[in-house]
Amino acid sequence: MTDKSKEKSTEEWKPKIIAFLCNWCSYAGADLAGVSRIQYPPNIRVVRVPCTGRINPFFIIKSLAYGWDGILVSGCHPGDCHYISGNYIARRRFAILRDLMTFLGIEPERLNFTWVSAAEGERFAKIVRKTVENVKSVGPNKIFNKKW
Amino acid sequence: MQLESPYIPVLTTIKSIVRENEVNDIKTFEFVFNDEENYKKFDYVAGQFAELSVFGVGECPIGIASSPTEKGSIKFTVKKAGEVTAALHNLEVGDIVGIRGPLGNGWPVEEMKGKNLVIIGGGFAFSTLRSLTIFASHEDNRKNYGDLTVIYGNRESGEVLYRDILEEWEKRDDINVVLTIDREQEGWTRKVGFVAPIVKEVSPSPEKAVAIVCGPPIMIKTTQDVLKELKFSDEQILLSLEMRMKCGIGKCGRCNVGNKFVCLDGPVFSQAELNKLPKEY
Amino acid sequence: MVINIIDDIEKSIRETAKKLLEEKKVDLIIGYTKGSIPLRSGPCFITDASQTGMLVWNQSCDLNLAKYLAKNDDRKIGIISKGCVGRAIVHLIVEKQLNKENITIIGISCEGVLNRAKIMVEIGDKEIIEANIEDNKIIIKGKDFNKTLPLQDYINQLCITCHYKIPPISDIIIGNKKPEKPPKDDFKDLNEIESKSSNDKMEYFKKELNRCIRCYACREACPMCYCSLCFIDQNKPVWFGKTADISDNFIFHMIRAFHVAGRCVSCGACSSVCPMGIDLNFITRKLEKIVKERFDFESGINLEAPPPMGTHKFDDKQEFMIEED
Amino acid sequence: MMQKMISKEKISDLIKELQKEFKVFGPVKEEGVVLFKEITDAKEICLDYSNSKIPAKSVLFPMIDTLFSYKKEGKGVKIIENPPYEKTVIFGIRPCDSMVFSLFKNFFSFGKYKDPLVLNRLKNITIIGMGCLEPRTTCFCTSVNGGPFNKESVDVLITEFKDNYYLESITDKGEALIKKIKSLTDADKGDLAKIEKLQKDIESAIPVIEGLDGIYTKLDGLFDHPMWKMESQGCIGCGSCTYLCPTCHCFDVLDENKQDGSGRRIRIWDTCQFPLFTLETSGHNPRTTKLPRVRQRIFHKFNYYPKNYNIIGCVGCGRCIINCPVSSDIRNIFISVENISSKTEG
Repeated sequence: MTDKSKEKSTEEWKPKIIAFLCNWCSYAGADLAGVSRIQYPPNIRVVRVPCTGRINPFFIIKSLAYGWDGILVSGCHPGDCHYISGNYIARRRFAILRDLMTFLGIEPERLNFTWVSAAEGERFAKIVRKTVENVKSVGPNKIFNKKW
Repeated sequence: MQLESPYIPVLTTIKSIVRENEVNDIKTFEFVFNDEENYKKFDYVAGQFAELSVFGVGECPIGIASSPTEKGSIKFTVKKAGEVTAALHNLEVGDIVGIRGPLGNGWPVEEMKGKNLVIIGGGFAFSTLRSLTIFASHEDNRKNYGDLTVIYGNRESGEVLYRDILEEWEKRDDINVVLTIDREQEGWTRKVGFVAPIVKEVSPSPEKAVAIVCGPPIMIKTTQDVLKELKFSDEQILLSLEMRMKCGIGKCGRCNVGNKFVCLDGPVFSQAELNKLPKEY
Repeated sequence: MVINIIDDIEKSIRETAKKLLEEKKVDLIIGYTKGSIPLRSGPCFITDASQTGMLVWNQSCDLNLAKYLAKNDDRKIGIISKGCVGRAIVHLIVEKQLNKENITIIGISCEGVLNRAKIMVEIGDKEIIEANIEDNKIIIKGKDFNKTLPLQDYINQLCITCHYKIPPISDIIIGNKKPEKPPKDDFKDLNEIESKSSNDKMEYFKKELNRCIRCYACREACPMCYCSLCFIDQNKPVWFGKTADISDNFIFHMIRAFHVAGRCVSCGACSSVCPMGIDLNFITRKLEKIVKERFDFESGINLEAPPPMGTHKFDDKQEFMIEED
Repeated sequence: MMQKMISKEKISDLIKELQKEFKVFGPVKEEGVVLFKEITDAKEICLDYSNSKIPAKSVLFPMIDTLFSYKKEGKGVKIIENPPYEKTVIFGIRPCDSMVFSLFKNFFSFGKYKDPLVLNRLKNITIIGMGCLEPRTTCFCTSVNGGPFNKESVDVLITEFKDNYYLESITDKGEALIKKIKSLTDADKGDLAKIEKLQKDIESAIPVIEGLDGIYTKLDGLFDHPMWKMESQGCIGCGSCTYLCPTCHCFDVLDENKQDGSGRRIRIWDTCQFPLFTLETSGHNPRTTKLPRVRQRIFHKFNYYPKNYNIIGCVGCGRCIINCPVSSDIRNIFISVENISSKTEG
């Protein structure tokens, strides 16, 4: 592949991002963004989870292994968790996972965590924009490509 | 010249799927071979098994439920238990499944000629016994065997497999069919009780007889005791062993009992043979 | 608590073990014994006071014996514990995996164990026929070579920075040396990698983990890996690949490391048992650093402190969260 | 038999010559670990080694081995067979490891089913063995019908002597190969006698393990003996002894998929030391604890193997002793077996 075509392909490249959204806040936030007709990039595919505390780190690693370019995890703001402390547990988990993955050479820009409440449709759109920007800055995910 | 690989399955298509029980975790699949030649090569006896492949998921060894006398297709009764069987249960008529086989030794139908057969099965393990019974009761073979007794137990009536064919056998006067369930149930008109006491009740004579036992471990154990009481010798008791298998051809090394491979030298062993092997199954 | 202050640790271990067995205070002593090749040791299980002569203590005792303790073991067990074995026991008690009543911890002041992989790289592929440690030197004899190596350079990195030379709790303590103060910057050895670019880091770890043959010695030797079914063995559903392909290896080691986050007691057993000489401890050390910096927690020190992954604080740092611009 | 020699410096010429016709596998040092790998650059080869970490069985029976590939299209499936195996030379393998090749030939062609992958490779592989001048203290090859200069399953045997390598063809395949190589010169007749003496000296210096003789009959009655409790209590249940064993060949079968519907069925190394090895779907496991698993490993090599194939499933390389994380020594098991059986006889 020549350099020119490479440039072209990055230009056209649309990152695939998997978003794990908690049922009570962020999913509702995304819904609100939708019904309010707020535009955001169409790169994300949403997986609804009961709580961010439900998200096993396997989900994130397996998504990367399957070739998703980036991850977005969003839950309730601190103090707002439907299950009282699920998002706090998740925060610790993600903090460690993100630091570890960064240490091992996985670009931290791929791993995006945030809080979005049910009332923050506008914020959700902005977060998605930011996530897409982050993931675009590191290019396609080729971390776990198998040799064969 | 390249050797033909025994690891490569032949392709078959699902012709029919029958739900066997009320819980719906057991289905009987009927396969037809995509290539007629492969069907001709698939020369099996009752009691053998084959490896079913769902491409992308894996393989699992399943006993052949159809009899060689049932021409045109082969049948497998599969319980949804692991990964591959769950994938199989999700398939529909017309889907492609790979088959490797027939594998294993099967019931010794030649050696059993001239003898009375006492076929004792429990639960879902009845599939290869279905094969054997159909084979032995087929008009070409019935004359080769003496009395044919089938004792088949289940926990409850909803679990009884192959109802149609069981009813057919019950109507025939050259097969003695005894059906039993563990506990009384409404609408059940046949025997009630565990398999072992029912065997004792039926009390088959060991004279010129072979007992063929297949079922869950506890049933096998209790039935063996009863058969011993009835003076069956260890040579007269045939069992089909279950072991974890992968390759099915004696290479992957996991299904050994002592120096015997269940997939290659078994799965059918006589009690006398098993007595010589370590109790590691 | 009884504190014996004596010079000859090995002799004292044997005497203590003998006494405990004779007085029927324990049914079993778990300790180290000499391996059949130089610079190696293995576990030994002594039920008879006459066999206590098998027990040894030296710089090759690198296993974490806490691995041999089990929740459902009703025997009274005396266990020879260096600092990290003691920490593992404490943490396992915190995680409700052990009954403290059944365990007699025979604490030993540990000066660190050897990094065998480093020695093997140093002497090439030669066989070591005899090895002795004298005056801070490792004297190695082979068929046609002799080599003297400075002991200090071949001690495991994590032993050099270890704060806990003796177990945090023990019923008996053997050894007279007071723990020296470890260097201030505990995680200096990680700096080099941390400063690299993502790509270089990935290249480095891929090169290391490429050697892995998936024997799972690291998992089996780790006192914290006690799951009855490891995630890699789960097949309903199958989560990750079991092949020795680099991408599968990478995922396995990443998740295994993640699973010991906040639990790893820095015994280095994962590295020292690796037949391929992969320094797996390097990854778990990073986790230790993360946990220490983020949650100010060290595992296996305190019987009361809850494990960091099982608790939370309202004001945990969340600088990594993305924000709208 | 044909005897030739080459000076040590010219060894890369020889490798280059071989590479013209064959894929060449040889010992390569990577991060301090010697492995058998395909040699792309003749300089990579590392002949100054005692034995490789991962045995050369990895050439014949790779860690990941494709059984076949497939492609799903709609409801249909297309099966794609492996491409034919290329002509290969394994250079510099130790005679103990090369014993495995005849062992594998035996095993993989035994019975009703032949394993085409291993057998096709065997057919296309020429083995150039390298005599072992420095057996390790953990070696016991002479106790299991082998030896540091064993000629049984090599095509060509190389012996290092002073500044030269002496090549001796053992089979016709080997002779044909040496004939073709131009960089070889005729062997110095004077040295040959000295080499023979050297070989004998080295061989006789390897200690013979008591009790390996007839171990198979001795094991017969020991299946339920309490000795296995002693032998297995330190085992942590990892797979290093079996993965690094040249004769272990158990495998697992898996499917791997790509998102485009193509995939392959592979086999990967598996080991009897893992509980999952024998775990049935029903949840029943014939070998639930470490005891039966440790016993299985010993019985498989020293009892089932001789019973089924009339050959001991061990080549005495000592890898399991060197690499065991808990320093358990298989030789101690031989001693226990010997002690127990001599006691019961007496």
